[in-house]
Amino acid sequence: MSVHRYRDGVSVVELRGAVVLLGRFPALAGLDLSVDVGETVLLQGPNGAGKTTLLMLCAGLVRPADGEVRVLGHDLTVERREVRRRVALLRHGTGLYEDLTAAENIRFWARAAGLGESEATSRAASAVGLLGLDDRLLSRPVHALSAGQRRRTSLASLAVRRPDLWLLDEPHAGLDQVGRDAVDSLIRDAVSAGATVLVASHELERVRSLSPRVVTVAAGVVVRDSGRGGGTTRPACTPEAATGEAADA
Amino acid sequence: MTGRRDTTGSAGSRLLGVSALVGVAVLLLFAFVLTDPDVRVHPTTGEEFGQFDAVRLLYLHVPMAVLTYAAYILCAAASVGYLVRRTPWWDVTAYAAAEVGTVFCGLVLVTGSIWGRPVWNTWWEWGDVRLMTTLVLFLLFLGYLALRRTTVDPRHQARRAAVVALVAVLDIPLVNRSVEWWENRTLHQQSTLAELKIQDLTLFTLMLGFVVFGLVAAWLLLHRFRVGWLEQAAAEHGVAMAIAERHAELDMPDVDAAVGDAGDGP
Amino acid sequence: MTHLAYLVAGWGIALVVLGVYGFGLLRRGRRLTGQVPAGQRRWLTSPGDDGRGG
Amino acid sequence: MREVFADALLIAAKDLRIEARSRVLVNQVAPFALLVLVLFGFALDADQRTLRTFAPGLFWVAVLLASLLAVQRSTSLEHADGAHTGLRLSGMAPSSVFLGKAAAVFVQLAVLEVLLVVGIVVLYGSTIEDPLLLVVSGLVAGVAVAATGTLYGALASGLGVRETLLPILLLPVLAPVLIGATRAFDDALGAAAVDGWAWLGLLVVFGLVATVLGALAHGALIED
Repeated sequence: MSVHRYRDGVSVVELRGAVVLLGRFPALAGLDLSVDVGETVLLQGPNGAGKTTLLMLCAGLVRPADGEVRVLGHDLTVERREVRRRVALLRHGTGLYEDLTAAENIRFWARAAGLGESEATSRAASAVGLLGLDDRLLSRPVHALSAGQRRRTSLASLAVRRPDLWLLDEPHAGLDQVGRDAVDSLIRDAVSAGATVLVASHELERVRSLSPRVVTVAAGVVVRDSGRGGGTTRPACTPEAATGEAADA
Repeated sequence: MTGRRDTTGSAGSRLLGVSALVGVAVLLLFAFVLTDPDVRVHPTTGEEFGQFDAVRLLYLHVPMAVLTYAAYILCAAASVGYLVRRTPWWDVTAYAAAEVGTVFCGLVLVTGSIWGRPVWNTWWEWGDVRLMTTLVLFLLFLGYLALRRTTVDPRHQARRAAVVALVAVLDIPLVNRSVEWWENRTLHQQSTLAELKIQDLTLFTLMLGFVVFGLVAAWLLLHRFRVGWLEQAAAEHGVAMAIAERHAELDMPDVDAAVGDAGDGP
Repeated sequence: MTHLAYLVAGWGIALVVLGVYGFGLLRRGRRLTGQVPAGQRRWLTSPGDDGRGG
Repeated sequence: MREVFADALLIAAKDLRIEARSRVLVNQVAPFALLVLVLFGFALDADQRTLRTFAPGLFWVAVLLASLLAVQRSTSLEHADGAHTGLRLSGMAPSSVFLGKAAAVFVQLAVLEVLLVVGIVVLYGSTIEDPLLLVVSGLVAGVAVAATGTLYGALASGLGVRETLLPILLLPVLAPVLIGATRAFDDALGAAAVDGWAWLGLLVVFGLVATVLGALAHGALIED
């Protein structure tokens, strides 16, 4: 079942002094972060701290202006296409086509990931089951679905790709209990299959049940890091401005 | 060398600027005083005909037209350079060439129209190949400059602009072909000089026009490049300061509160 | 001189526009130099003009 | 290479299926194009002889204006809910995405052209003298417009001003297509004595250049 093609213990995400500019604004201002295979990392921090940009960077969607950035063993300043194929990114947009049905969307994204007919069908079936989507719901066009149903459809369209790295931006926001449970089971399933998960979320209690490592981001740098396993505090590599804070934790 | 440091001038550019200004003065002298008007005598009727003094627009219009095309070709070449090398130097060069080229192109259209009125008896001639090609080129590069003025990540913009410049210049032969076949007529001299009563001095003045407007274009290009380079440098400087500002945000008291419990809503 | 109005218009517009554009470039440059540290104004770092001060 | 075309087919099928469901072309773009024909009729004083003479040009102006809407719709499909991010993460070659989206726009333009030919025959009284030339030049010009439009749609995408920027970027580039296709139709509709087949060559060259350049440049435009 495991789909990753690198040795255990190798960093999936390895950022040193990463700077990302949105226009002229440094959304990430020299961020350091190292994530190992199979970890579940919760990114927390105030709005505008750079959490979403960090996820975009890890997906290979934005180019670092400075720093060293390696994801899944690839240097993102050079090779991003290979990384992109192996990550799944959930953002505020669902990435679905409104006029197609949920089933058609999931199928399209499976085929777009390069899967053949039969492979696409079987993977779609298992993703649909995992997220609790039934046939009645699958045959409706996306514009006739509720926000929670769309989110689950969107996650299913990502799950068919069996990514090595999940990047989830506020996956629980605006969902009912069914939806939240579906997200949690998806994350557990991904981790048990050997994938790595980065979740940016404000819903700490929800994500804590997955016993993640908690990384706090503020002003484009990491200011606090609970370390692997979620228990111990380890000093984060941050500029002087931040070290005082990290020690307080 | 004045040693002033608050301008985009340098010793070289000042020399260039002064020669361009002197050149314009000399060119005016040649174009208006030393050369004769175009007056030809009909071999049988003895009637006088020709462009008379309107021919003096030749020394202005033709060099600028050639320089327009040169500037746009430079722009396309620099755009290719940018797409290959991806360094700001090429991007700034392409932008500078496009802007200077468009100023020249606009003037070519205006002076051409002014020249056409007395000589062709019309302000505008649909179907004239060079006129229509130049007009389409002008419109294409207005689009290019509009794209340049949209606010977007500078790297995206450089790439988009490079593609637009490339398409624009590749489009030119097609526009030219299509207009040529469209209305098989042109009012432009087949060879500009063949029809005129050519004197050595006319030819010399035209060549002088090429040199002088070439100097003017070079000076404009140099300064436009430096302005573009400064814009980039200023932006980079601004980014360094913005990063410092972001780090300073961490010292502010409200960040600590927000970090402490991040449950401050979506 | 025949066609004087056309000549004045043609040459006048061309020279005025080029002059205004060139002057505008100088002003834009002047405004921008203030925002850039001297070391990055590369055309000023020629020998004997080391870019200090400003 | 086969993969590129398979992926392009996937994208085109997806876009056309969306069109089949949403009917934006049928309900909005086609009526707009016909409306343009009617407005020309009003503006040119409803003299059918004049209209017949100018029918080829009016036809292609209507196609170009409608193509702006079709291209904008094609790009907004991807940008409405972040699907373009998914395409970038899918691992598909950017040229596949370009070819697929251009193909879908082309099919829609072809349908539109059929409607507009009926429109000029009925409204302007045009007669079809050379059906083969009409079809071939209509299709080739459609390829040229679809490829160029898709390239510029990608170029203007993600900009806040894309609705206003797209026309001023796209229409001047298409000037040779307008001239060439109009002349070919002049011949095919017997509106003017020109050699329409000669013009087809120009359209073919334009279509080829636009398609190849678009497929090559699309990657540079949609990458980060």
